[in-house]
Amino acid sequence: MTKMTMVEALNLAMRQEMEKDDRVVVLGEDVGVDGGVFRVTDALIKTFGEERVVDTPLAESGIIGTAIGMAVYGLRPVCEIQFSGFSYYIFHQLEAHATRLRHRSQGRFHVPLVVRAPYGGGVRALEHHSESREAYYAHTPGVKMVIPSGPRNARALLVSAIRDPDPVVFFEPKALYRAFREEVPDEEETLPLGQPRIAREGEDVTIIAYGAMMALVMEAAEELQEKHGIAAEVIDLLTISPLEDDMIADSVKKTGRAVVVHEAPRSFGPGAEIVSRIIEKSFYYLEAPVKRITGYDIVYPLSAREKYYMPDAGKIIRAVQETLKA
Amino acid sequence: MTKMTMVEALNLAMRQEMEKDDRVVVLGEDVGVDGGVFRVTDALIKTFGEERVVDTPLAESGIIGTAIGMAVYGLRPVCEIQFSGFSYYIFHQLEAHATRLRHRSQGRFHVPLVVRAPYGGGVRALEHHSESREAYYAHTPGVKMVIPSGPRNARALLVSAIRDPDPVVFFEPKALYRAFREEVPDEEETLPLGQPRIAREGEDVTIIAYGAMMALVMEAAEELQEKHGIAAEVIDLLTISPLEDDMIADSVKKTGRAVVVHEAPRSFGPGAEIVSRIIEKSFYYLEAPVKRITGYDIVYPLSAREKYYMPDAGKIIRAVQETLKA
Amino acid sequence: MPRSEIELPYRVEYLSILDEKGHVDTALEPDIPDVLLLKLHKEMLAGRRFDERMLNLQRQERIGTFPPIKGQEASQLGAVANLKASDWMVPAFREALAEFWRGKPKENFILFYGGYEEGGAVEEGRNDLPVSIPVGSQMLHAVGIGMAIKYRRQPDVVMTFFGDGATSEGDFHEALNFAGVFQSPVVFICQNNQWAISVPRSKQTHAKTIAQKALAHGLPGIQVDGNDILAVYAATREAVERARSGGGPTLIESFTYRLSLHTTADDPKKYRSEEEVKEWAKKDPIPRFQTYLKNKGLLSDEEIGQLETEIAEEVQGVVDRAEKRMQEEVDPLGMFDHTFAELPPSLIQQRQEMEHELSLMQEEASHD
Amino acid sequence: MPRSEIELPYRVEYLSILDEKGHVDTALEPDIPDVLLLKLHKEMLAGRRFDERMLNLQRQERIGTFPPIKGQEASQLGAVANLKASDWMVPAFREALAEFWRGKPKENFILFYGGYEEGGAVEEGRNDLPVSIPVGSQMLHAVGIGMAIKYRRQPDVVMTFFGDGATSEGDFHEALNFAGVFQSPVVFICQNNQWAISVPRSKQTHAKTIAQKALAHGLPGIQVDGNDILAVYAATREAVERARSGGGPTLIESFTYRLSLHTTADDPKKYRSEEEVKEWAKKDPIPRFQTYLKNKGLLSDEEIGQLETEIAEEVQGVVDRAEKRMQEEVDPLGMFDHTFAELPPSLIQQRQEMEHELSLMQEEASHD
Ligand SMILES: Cc1ncc(C[n+]2csc(CCOP(=O)(O)OP(=O)(O)O)c2C)c(N)n1
Ligand SMILES: Cc1ncc(C[n+]2csc(CCOP(=O)(O)OP(=O)(O)O)c2C)c(N)n1
Ligand SMILES: [Mg+2]
Ligand SMILES: [Mg+2]
Repeated sequence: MTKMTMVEALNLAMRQEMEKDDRVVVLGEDVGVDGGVFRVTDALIKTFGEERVVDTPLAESGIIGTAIGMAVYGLRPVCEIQFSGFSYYIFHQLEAHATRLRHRSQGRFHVPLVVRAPYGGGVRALEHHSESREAYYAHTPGVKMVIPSGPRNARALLVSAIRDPDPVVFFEPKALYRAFREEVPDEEETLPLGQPRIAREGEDVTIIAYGAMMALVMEAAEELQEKHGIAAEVIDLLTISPLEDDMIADSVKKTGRAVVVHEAPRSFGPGAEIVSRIIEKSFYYLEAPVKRITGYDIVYPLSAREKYYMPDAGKIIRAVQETLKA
Repeated sequence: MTKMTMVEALNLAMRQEMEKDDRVVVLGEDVGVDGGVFRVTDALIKTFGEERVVDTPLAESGIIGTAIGMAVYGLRPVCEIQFSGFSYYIFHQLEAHATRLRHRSQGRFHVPLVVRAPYGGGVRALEHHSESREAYYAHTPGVKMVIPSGPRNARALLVSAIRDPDPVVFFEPKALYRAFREEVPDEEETLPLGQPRIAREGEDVTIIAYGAMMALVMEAAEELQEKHGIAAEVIDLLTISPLEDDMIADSVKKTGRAVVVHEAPRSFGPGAEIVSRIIEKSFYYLEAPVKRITGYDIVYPLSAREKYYMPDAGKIIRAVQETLKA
Repeated sequence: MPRSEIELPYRVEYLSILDEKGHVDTALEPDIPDVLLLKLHKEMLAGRRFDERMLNLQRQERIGTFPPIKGQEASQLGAVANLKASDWMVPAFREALAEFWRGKPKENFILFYGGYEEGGAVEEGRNDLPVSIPVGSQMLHAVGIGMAIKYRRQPDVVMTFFGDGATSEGDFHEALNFAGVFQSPVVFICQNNQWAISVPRSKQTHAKTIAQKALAHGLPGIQVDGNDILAVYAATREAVERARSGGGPTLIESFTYRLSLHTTADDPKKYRSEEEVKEWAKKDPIPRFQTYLKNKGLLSDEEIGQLETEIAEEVQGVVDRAEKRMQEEVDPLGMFDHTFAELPPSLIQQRQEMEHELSLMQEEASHD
Repeated sequence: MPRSEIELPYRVEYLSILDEKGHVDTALEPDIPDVLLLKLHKEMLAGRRFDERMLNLQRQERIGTFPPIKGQEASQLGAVANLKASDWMVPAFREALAEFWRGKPKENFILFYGGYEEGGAVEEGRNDLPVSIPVGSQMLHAVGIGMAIKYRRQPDVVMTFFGDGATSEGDFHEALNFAGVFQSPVVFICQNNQWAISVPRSKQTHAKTIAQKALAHGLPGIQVDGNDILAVYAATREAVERARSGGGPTLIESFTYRLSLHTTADDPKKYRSEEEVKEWAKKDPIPRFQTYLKNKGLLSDEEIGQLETEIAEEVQGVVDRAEKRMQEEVDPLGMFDHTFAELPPSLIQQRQEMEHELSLMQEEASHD
């Protein structure tokens, strides 16, 4: 066990998988010599060399397109897109090929690649560096969309993503990269994709969140308990898609109330699917409308205004209170 | 008044706008000499010449990227993407620039362009030619997402889209291109963007749909009335985003039950947002969970299986019946 | 402090060996074994006849829309004949003949364009990617496969096909650029058939040739007469050998012509003249190759006649087998296969929903 | 039936006029009026000092991360000085000096990197697009503007800037290709500063030069010493004149160096040697231009000293004004402005929600 930041934990995941499995290669812009602009691939090139830790030309479609070829051949490419805000350059390759080659070849080929990208706001970044658009990938058949919420699950999920036989988009909450440390076991640890976790048990309301929002939600849940005597159950999705909704349904059946939190724009965002699943599976248990605490349907603001854009503990607490009053 | 197919009506919209306003130019692959692979831009080049009806090189990002420049300069480019399944090639240009230049320049520039693309299934097409992924655009701030359901509203909405000062993605239900004719007035007609319509009044259940699904929904509604005595109110969204939800709320307050229909994959699809809006605005009136009749979360199948993938009147009728029993 | 020319390592060449009339430039004539020459001829002819028959089937609505290859037989076979079975091939959508050469069963073509995913299956052992429809996107996969081959120290090469239109897509350049930077063992074959649906080559790019696009990425590029199977073969052989021996990628522009429709949904009369098509029909790759073989004493008119009969029978057999398979009941639930290695719970649920729907449909049908 | 070279219309040249030591090739020396020479010098110097001051502000956390331009002053000004006010300019994100030359208030730079959208405002009359961060994407906008200019029969041209890294993006090629096909009056300026964050030019492409990438699209391409303001000016003038007179687009590779950080979040020591930086520091564009001006009798050391004082004061004034504006209360609701021409109902509702949130926050704050 070592206390690690999420950056270190992700680095460990790649390092250990590369040691174990020579099919695993890392590619992206500045992932080699520089170790990634956030240092997530730090020093991998020293251990594994230029052939396995590949500094690519500046072309995202090129990165994913070549990774698809490598994956088809039998490698396990882990691609870094420098910021999720630039992942739209890969959209056609992902949608048309990574997610479909298994189907198109009727099972002859599959595309076990991982697209890692830091996502989300709260770090006073430039334009395009704070977006949260996991819904695009979640709505795309044939790809899994994973978002960890802490160093330990980040490491375990990334290992699972690398081993997964199908493409995985892995968004890393950059606000949590160095926000806190957690014990991470030295020995191998995985977490199954497609399985949410109960981050906190409670009976009064269910809060569903993921990624960087988890820290705020946990803060809000503490305060709700301490100051207002409200016991919130918190579910951390971990895998956004394919969305496993039984745990949510069970929780809502118990609490009768739910609040969904994400930083992505509200409309047509991930929260909408969660609301719909709740309606489909636990409508008759619901005592109040499900609330969505989210980013707004606008361009993500620059740093002077971003704190007003982002959900925060206060907004979450107020939403829970309203839901309980309703 | 002339009886027109949707293809002819769309052609009329462009022709009349081009006659009226020399800022309007059309560009895309095969839109000129060939008149578009579906003939939507048929003969425009004869009237307006190569400068205004531009056959571009085969590069979607190039089409939108240059159209952004033209729009910033003051033109009103109407771009055709040959199939919506290839619109992912433009995603980064649309997300990063078309939707943001007004904001980024703080109002100095705006980007009045239209992206037209045929979308949807049911025409026995090849891979990538049947998708329905309006949710990607609907979730993107700064762009309007419009889908007509018949020749007359297609024409009126396209005129409004061309005149709109901001970018509009305009998906044309290719299954309806020549499916039926409607009277289309010779003189100018527009429909405001962002306004759904009640396609049929009823008290028992609200069905929300758009695009090619409208034909099926109307068929189902007739049969529900005739064979089962169920009066369905049908809402045709016309504009998917920004979604105007008051009409939906009012209807659900009246009927207490709702079914949403789209051909897009279900999860994280447009239906999820509609469900969420219903929950937010009319939860306490709901007597049954809202049902979603949609495509599945898989690769759209080739023609031998597509009829099993697509929603049809039977599925809609059964869903309504279940909703009423619930 | 000069204004001086920068010397570039590559010049763009044009290669032609066997002309329209069947005359051969013996100095450049590649050394192809007789059996291979005859096999190439048979496959060219078979490809032409199959294509004609497919057009027929489509017109009778027995299959859906498909892209004919008429005129591009030499351009495909001359290239792909240089590959070993262990090499890889990454086609676009107009390389049916190259796929057949590599071992794809012709039935699968009919199944695929008949609307059955099963026709897209790639048999174990055939190292080809399936048909790729999004224009320009597949060349990057070839480059990635080449990078993996290099990583695995294998002696294989990758060949990828695409059209003149595809060279306008950004992904084409990203592919050439990655191939250059990583010296990926790829042979890029641009089948410049002069048209991208209705857009002529001259409107596709201001460049004089497609071949010169290689210069942007520091690669050798060559233009060949794509209706001259000897030239295509010779240029490709050079490129394949270069790639195999670690010399990196090459771009070959195969200058050919689409004598038929873009797809069966297309009407070329809208955009090109009959004269142009007639002029190009004179450059048909098949007659000139037959003249060459006859002049070499390898082929007679009689043998051609026999071949035609043989091919006609083969094609009929293929059509029969394919139609039989298409008449068998399709399992609608098959559409859920191959989404993921394992169906996740939400898809299991959707599949069950569909099963339920199917049973209801059957019930209703039995009521009618 | 030959194997013959294809003649291409363009060769790639290299241009240098004023060398590192300040020696000038008088045969090539462009004819620039003295006032303009002096103005260029002043702006170069002012750009350098402003850049240094910004680094300072950033280190003190008074602004956020930004991309320094140190070393690229000649490369930007030599190019943009050829534009008229009615011409258009489409920058990437490392052209602050070009933007200032065009009239962007320096305060706005501080505001923008201080986190205020207001700093991105483009004043009426300045025909420049705002900063574009997604690499390689903005050149297409320039091509479209050029197409619109042509459609409107205007005598204007468009200049667009981008880095060496940007030339790997597919959009770069789509831009060159569209520009070629439509003969859009665009001057493409690639500031090849040898690095794209940590990736050196040599790993960005296997091509010997960036300039030769023009050949792929049938355009003229030229490489110039980007630290030589005379060469940049002369080559750009030629290109601007060609574009203005209907001769179409040109690609100019301005061979320069980023002497400073990629952005203030970057640590170049991780990927490049101090020696390399030192070598390039010797090629600094400012001293050699000063030598040239001194040799021409247009500038003295004393005048340089005066200029430095003047500039220092100007910069201080800019910083003061900007910080004053940043201290003023920001209106959070401003984030809803400029999403659409008119806010649709759903956004009006979200805006009201935020208003409500803000009032609650204020209430809570007043309780504390
Ligand atoms: C990205 C994309 N855009 C548009 C299309 C529609 N389309 C199919 S083939 C084609 C023309 C292709 O031309 P070319 O590359 O020359 O190949 P050819 O058809 O001549 O073999 C077009 C525009 C597509 N399949 N993919
Ligand atoms: C599409 C995209 N990918 C990645 C980035 C992150 N990024 C910002 S600048 C940069 C390097 C740009 O290099 P170059 O084009 O040479 O310009 P320079 O920074 O040297 O001026 C990268 C990778 C980005 N902004 N956009
Ligand atoms: Mg072609
Ligand atoms: Mg650079």
